[in-house]
Amino acid sequence: MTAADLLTSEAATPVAASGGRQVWRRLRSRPSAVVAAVVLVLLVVLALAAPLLAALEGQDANAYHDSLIDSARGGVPTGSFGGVSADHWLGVEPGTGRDLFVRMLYGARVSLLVALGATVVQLAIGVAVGLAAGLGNRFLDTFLSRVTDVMVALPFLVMGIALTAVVPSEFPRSLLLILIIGLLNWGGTSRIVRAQTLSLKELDFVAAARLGGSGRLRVARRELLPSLAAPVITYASILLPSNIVTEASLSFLGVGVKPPTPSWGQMLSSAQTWFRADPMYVLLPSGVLFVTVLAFTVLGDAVRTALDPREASRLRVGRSRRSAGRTPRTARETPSARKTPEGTAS
Amino acid sequence: MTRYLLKRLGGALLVLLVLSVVIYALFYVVPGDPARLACGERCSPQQVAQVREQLKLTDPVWLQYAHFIQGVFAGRDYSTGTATLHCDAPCLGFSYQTDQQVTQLIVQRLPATASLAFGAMVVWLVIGVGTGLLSALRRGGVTERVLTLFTLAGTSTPVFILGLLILMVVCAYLQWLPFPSYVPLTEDPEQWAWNMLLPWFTLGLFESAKYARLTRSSTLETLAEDHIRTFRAYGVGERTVVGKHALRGAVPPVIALNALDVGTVLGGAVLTESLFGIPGIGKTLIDAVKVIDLPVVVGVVLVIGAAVVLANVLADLLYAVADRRVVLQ
Amino acid sequence: GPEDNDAKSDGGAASASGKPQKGGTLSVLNNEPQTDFDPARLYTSGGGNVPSLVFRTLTTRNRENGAEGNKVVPDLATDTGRPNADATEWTYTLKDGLKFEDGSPITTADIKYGIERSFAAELSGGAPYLRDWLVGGSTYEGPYKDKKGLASIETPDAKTIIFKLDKPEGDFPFLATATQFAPVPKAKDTGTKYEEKPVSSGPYKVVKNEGDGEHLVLERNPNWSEATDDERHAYPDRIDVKAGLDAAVINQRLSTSTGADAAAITTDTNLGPAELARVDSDKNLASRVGTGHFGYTNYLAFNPKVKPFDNPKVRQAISYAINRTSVVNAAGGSALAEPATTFLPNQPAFGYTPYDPFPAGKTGDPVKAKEVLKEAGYPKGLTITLTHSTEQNRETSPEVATAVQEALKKAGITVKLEGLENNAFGEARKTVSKEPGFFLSRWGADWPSGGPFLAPIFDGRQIVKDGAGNFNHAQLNDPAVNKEIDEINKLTDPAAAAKRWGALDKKIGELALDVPLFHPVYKRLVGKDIKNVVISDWTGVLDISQVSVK
Amino acid sequence: MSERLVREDGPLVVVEGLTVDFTTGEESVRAVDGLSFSLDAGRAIGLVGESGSGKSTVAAALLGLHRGTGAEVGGTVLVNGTDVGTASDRELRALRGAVAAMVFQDPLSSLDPYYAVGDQIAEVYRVHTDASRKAARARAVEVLDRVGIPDAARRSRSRPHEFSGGMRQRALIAMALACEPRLLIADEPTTALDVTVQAQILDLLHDLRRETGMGLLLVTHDVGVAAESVDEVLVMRHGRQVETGTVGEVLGTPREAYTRALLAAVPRVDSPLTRPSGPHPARPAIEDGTAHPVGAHRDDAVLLEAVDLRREFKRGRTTVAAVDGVSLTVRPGETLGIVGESGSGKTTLGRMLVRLLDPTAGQLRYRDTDIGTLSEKELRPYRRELQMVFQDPVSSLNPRRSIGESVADPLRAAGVLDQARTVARVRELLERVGLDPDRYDRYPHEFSGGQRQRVGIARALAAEPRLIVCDEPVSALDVTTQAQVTALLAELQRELGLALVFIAHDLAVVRHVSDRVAVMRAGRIVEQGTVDEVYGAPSDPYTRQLLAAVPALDPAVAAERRAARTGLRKDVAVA
Ligand SMILES: Nc1ncnc2c1ncn2[C@@H]1O[C@H](COP(=O)(O)OP(=O)(O)OP(=O)(O)O)[C@@H](O)[C@H]1O
Ligand SMILES: Nc1ncnc2c1ncn2[C@@H]1O[C@H](COP(=O)(O)OP(=O)(O)OP(=O)(O)O)[C@@H](O)[C@H]1O
Ligand SMILES: [Mg+2]
Ligand SMILES: [Mg+2]
Repeated sequence: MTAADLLTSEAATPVAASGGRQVWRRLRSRPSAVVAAVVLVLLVVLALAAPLLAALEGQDANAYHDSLIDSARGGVPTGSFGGVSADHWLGVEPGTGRDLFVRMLYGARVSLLVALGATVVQLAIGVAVGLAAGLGNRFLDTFLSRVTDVMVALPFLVMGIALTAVVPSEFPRSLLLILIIGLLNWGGTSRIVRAQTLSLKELDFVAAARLGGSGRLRVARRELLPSLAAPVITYASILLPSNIVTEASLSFLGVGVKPPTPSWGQMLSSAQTWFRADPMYVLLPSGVLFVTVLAFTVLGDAVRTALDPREASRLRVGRSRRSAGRTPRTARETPSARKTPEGTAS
Repeated sequence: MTRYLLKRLGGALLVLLVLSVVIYALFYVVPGDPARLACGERCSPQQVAQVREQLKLTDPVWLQYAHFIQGVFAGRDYSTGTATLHCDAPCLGFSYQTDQQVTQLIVQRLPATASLAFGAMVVWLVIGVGTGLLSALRRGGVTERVLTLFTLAGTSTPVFILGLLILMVVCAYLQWLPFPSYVPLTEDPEQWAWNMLLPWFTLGLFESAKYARLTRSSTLETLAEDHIRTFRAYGVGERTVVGKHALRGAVPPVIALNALDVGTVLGGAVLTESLFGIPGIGKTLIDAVKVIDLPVVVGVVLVIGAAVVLANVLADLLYAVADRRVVLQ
Repeated sequence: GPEDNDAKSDGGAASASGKPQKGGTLSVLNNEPQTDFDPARLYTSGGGNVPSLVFRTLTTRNRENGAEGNKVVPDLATDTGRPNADATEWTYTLKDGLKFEDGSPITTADIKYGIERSFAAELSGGAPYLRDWLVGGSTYEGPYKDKKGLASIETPDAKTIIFKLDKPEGDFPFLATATQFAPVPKAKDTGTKYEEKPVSSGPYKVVKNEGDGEHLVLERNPNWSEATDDERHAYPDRIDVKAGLDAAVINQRLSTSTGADAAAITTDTNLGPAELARVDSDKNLASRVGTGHFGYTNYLAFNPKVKPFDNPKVRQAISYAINRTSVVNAAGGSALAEPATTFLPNQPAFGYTPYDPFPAGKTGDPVKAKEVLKEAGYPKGLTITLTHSTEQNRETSPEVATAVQEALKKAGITVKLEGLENNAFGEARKTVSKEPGFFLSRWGADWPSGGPFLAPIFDGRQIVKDGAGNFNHAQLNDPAVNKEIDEINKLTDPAAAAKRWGALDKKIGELALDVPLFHPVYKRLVGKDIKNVVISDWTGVLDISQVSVK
Repeated sequence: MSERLVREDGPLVVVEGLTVDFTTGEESVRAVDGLSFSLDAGRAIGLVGESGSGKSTVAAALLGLHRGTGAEVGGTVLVNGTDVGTASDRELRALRGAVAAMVFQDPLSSLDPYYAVGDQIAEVYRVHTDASRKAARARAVEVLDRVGIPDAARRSRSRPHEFSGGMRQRALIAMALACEPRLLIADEPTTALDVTVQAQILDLLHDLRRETGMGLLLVTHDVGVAAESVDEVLVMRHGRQVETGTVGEVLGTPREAYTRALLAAVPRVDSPLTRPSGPHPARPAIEDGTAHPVGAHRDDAVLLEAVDLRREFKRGRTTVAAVDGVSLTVRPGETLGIVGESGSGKTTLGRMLVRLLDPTAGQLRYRDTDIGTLSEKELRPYRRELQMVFQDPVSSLNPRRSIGESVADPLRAAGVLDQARTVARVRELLERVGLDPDRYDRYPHEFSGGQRQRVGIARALAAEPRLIVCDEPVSALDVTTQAQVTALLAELQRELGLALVFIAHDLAVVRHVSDRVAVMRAGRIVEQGTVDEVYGAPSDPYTRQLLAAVPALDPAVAAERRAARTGLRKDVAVA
């Protein structure tokens, strides 16, 4: 055995799963993440299977049941617990007697679609603008940062109201909501991405890619995007639930989805005054919303943790390996680009 | 530093200008006739024409906008019918509906919204940062879960439901507090505080989950840093380590988020304001939007925009103070 | 007014018992701020609440519960007006001893000036009647531009005032209740700023007006004399109006009724269905609820210029198919809405004559509807669009639209909903060129008489061709109808007029130009210390001038 | 401090059969495996071993720092009579700092960036004494002064980022000294520092031990550092003890093969030049000391020439010239070494040479073209011919892309080869740098530092360059790995006729690989010449100081050097 052999044998690292698989494995090992994922999948399945389940219950989302409500008392459902019965598993809607179970299911379709769609739009624009600002020259950066400022400063509800008035009513409402929330609310994402990009682009692997002959686009796509995944996913897990609540607020202001289409937000906003007369009517959408938000939050946290290699080695006493080298870089590091959740424009 | 500030303020001015153009353009195409809305439902066409003339709505848009800009920088004259008055330089025009000066209107309404926003900010900082710290400390424990659920429940309930619930429980059911009704700070500070308590909590609770999450993760991040290990290795108690060293490191991102939120809250507190009858600019804005009272809309949007931009500049400054390593440029 | 029935409800509730006494502070919790406190800018039917404590007018409404409250009575004037033979000239004489809050005497010149001001473009907002009725009214531009004044109002002396009209108007005494008839001293006029500190002629004066009517404080006007005012009681010493509150919160506060809220009322907020469900199960609360009616109809409007609504059979089929039960439920249930089959409100003062030309029963008659539809040439059913507002007002709102949609589905009519933002909806509905074929609409009385109810809707001469201001949605221009309207307007006896209005309503109803849906009912909650609750059918609003807190 | 128990009886530290297991997920790692040793007061022991051998884990175990982290600790650890394993939290806190203090590996991050240095020291001091705030501050100033921070009273109010690396390390030592501990545990106290600063710190530790009589546990992977500062050495590998004994024994006459290998891998400034991979055919004239060793045998062409190169950075309102008028030439097939301390502008210069940075002034000629001013687009044809290997193997590879993809990147960007050929070429390259081509799809974190550096080299080679700038390619690696990487570079150069610019702060390493050497200081080249000229007869005092600061393996020589250093420091201070 030569000295060199003796020395290299240490270098053999234990066989570990590759990046994606490892993330998956780490996720699976967290029971809370699994439960959250199951809940979300279940919600999506329920939403997709709405027509089936409606047929199973034998109800339709829009049929009125005047006989199930007490017209003299403001249309409160006659049965107990908001009119829960064998025919109406979750009771009926005050004022109309429409079946709540089916409406909840169909509502999930709209709410989840709007929230997901809006989040995708927000992220797509936010990432594109943030990347461009972070990678572009001084002028482009300043320009895009100012545009982001304008977006952040635009009062969102006002724009929502104005836009729904301007856009012709034939335009599909869910899509409009997605666009309103998505197109107006990407400022936060873009700030995070810009800040991250600014700090990432200083890293040597970006320089190496440039030396290898990669242009800016290629660098953005191949080197930066993968590294942005973690912060972006974390942010998405905050955005998603807040988009559901935003949809509810827009409904409350009368710019939600078109009736008779139900959505959780629209249900919540019409349930506003009912919590004493018909608590069930309020509890249903609130409860479902809460569970959804909780699930997204838990899952988002878990994904972020799983994506973050530091989190995995959180318990290490000293990060000896990292600091074994000389790291004389701190003086140049501008921490404003680090750790900022929404990023600060500098 | 001064140069930095000048640069940022210049940028802010530009942002506001763009903002006003966007709003002007958007509301110009919104259906509905401001003159008719100002005149009343059953005005005759001639009367509407008179009102339109009087509001100068017959001018082309660009000219209307030019007048607006002129008002901002040089002031404008206006007539009350019986007299001609002057509206001094930062003149944002007059409400189509009430003929009130927009600047005056905002000066009247801003304190209420500011009281709401800043009080709520204290609440969300205290609850959010407190919860975040506690859950970072008791990571994985029952306390953390309960706190997380609590703040998440706050976030996932829209303000209009959360506020109503709080009112029902605190004022109607338990009767711990009378129903709040806004009292200006200048009139009676004590009453002001009592009456703002519930609005603060409603809005604060709604926002606090975000802060809890942020504080928690950034505290955990700081706790994993090497210098924390140093103090532990020197026998410094855990409470000092977390309360002093970890918290200090967790503060800057909270500042950044806060700056963003102050702006959002100024413009987005509409629902809270109308629920609690707080005569603030959020509500004014929505009411103005409904009747296409363009000068009011633009004025309020500009003020909110200015607040957002200033909050961001302030946050950057604070950030630099909090973290001396940051160089402002 | 047309539909700004922000004010609505009728007597009945007597909460705290005992004789009303003077003193105390009355709190008013309102949703809408009193942004206009200028008598020139207040709309006829909306001007009767808080402003009527400050502005006295030539005539006023009788402050009594229910139908009695539909009568006109003298206020500043000695009587309700003396017409000439064909009711084209009305003369009033002022009572003695009338004073403004500063002690100066009220003269007819002040009343004339007050009316003239309302013609100024700066002070727009009032009802169109003065402009339409007074000679030269349509071209007069107000005292700021036109210093000569309006010649058709004559003030031969400080006590007498004469109005000259273009055509006979038997309803003039009703019009004279409007706040435009309140005196305004010319020397104190500050144009658009007058509303900040209007000069009081009534029992209270404005001592505080903050946030453009968000917070008002009224205190006794020492120069008002009870002797000259038979209508207003003015029991409380002080009235504190807080506005800008959420409707749900107002009702919650009134029902909890603690602290100052025990002596609180609201003049613009009704109980909603959810609150009603609770009140009903709480005896204590139920005794504090007053019920009000206000002449008001919510209806489905057709534009017969648009296919397929040009076909009367189609309109009839829809009339047969309508399910008024679910529509009423959508409007808040049977306690808050009464099914309507006539266009005129169900009160004698309007000339209400019950009829139902296309009986749909309680829940609609889809069989008959299908039959009629077949006759119309649509044996396989038909698809139409219903336009409504996205504002949640339970009148032209999505809930009502969906209820209509569901009912028509049973008759084979597929309804597509088109929800427009409120302004867009208003503009579309009231502009002849943009008018949709089928939409939700509503109309409320400016005063309890058939005239202001039917004329704006069915008088062909009131069609506004350009711009958004048309309420004759059916664009009916039938010479016979027009002539009958003119004839009835000549009558100065309300009872005689009412009868003829009823007959006219029935005749128009048979044309199926609209489908009356429901008349709203208003439930108003008061604080537990409130006494002497009076709600007239004129406005349906709790009469603030009658309540006491002691 | 009266209540503190001072046990004069028995050894200061007794470690008996220490084991530490870390559990991550399902896997468990035994980082320390049955280690035993003891340390008497006033003595010093060195813990030596390559990266990952468990040194820091042992150091942490002495203070009970594994408690509450999920690590399993077995065996017994007695520090000053306290059983660290069974002591209560309170007892442990009393032990930490007051009896045994630790100086951490990384001075840059071991201080709280938000508080003044003096306050942090005072805080620690007050935990263990009932001193007043003021007294604690005074104590902080005192110890800062003791470790040689100039103007200690004023500097104690500075925050860590206002300190240089060496000062921070001193501040940490000052913190450790504040409570007059009986035992000082120094975990690689000098790895992050320049040779000159390293020498100062080691001298300081030496003096302190002599004066206060405290025990020292020095953790290091640098055998030279250990040789200078300790009495006994314990060589660790894979958590186990390989060999132990006095410094003289272990370093002079190592018993174990591993120890011998470790020692053999250490490059030295004073040993005869033995190239790790044998003689260099492309540089036959290297030993004769002529000014242009290569020129005589190959075409005289200069591959890359820098004339008066300058680069400024804006810092707020002031501008700093990181590189200040540097002229140099690189010929095909030769290696130019650049040495200098941290911040002297080496990286900036290196990056300019490959045009990752634009020069502020001066000329950069590559094969007759002035590439210093070309735009990014015009630069395209030359890009691939000038490559770089980066200092930090962690940040130079994208953690989220497989190493094969990273290496393939230049090939794909060129777009000449199809997918199959690209993969084949990458496998070839991986094999060439000594990596298993089957690990194409693996991610960087699955590789050791040395292996990652090889990946970096493979990526540079993929572009088929004519010149590679190696920016401290081995500073992040332990000695043994260092040796492998330098050998690989030399071999590649020989085979492919590459020109190399080899940047390092380690004089020994540079001497080992270069034909010519340039010494940089504050952005300028202070001395330039062949290896023999610069190392044999340095003309610049700064160069002489650098050379004197290099730790010697022989303890006797080390003592000699220590004396010489004191004199030189004065010289340079004057210059
Ligand atoms: N918290 C931890 N969790 C899992 N493994 C750990 C942890 N801390 C250390 N290790 C592992 O234990 C082994 C010894 O690590 P240690 O930090 O003691 O090495 P070292 O000899 O100090 O190395 P270096 O010279 O790089 O500082 C390594 O394999 C390391 O990966
Ligand atoms: N991007 C930059 N912005 C501002 N200053 C910089 C920048 N890059 C380098 N500097 C400064 O230029 C000087 C030289 O830096 P450089 O990185 O070239 O030194 P070095 O010799 O490579 O040091 P080390 O051995 O620590 O890597 C330092 O003072 C550094 O702070
Ligand atoms: Mg270590
Ligand atoms: Mg460097």
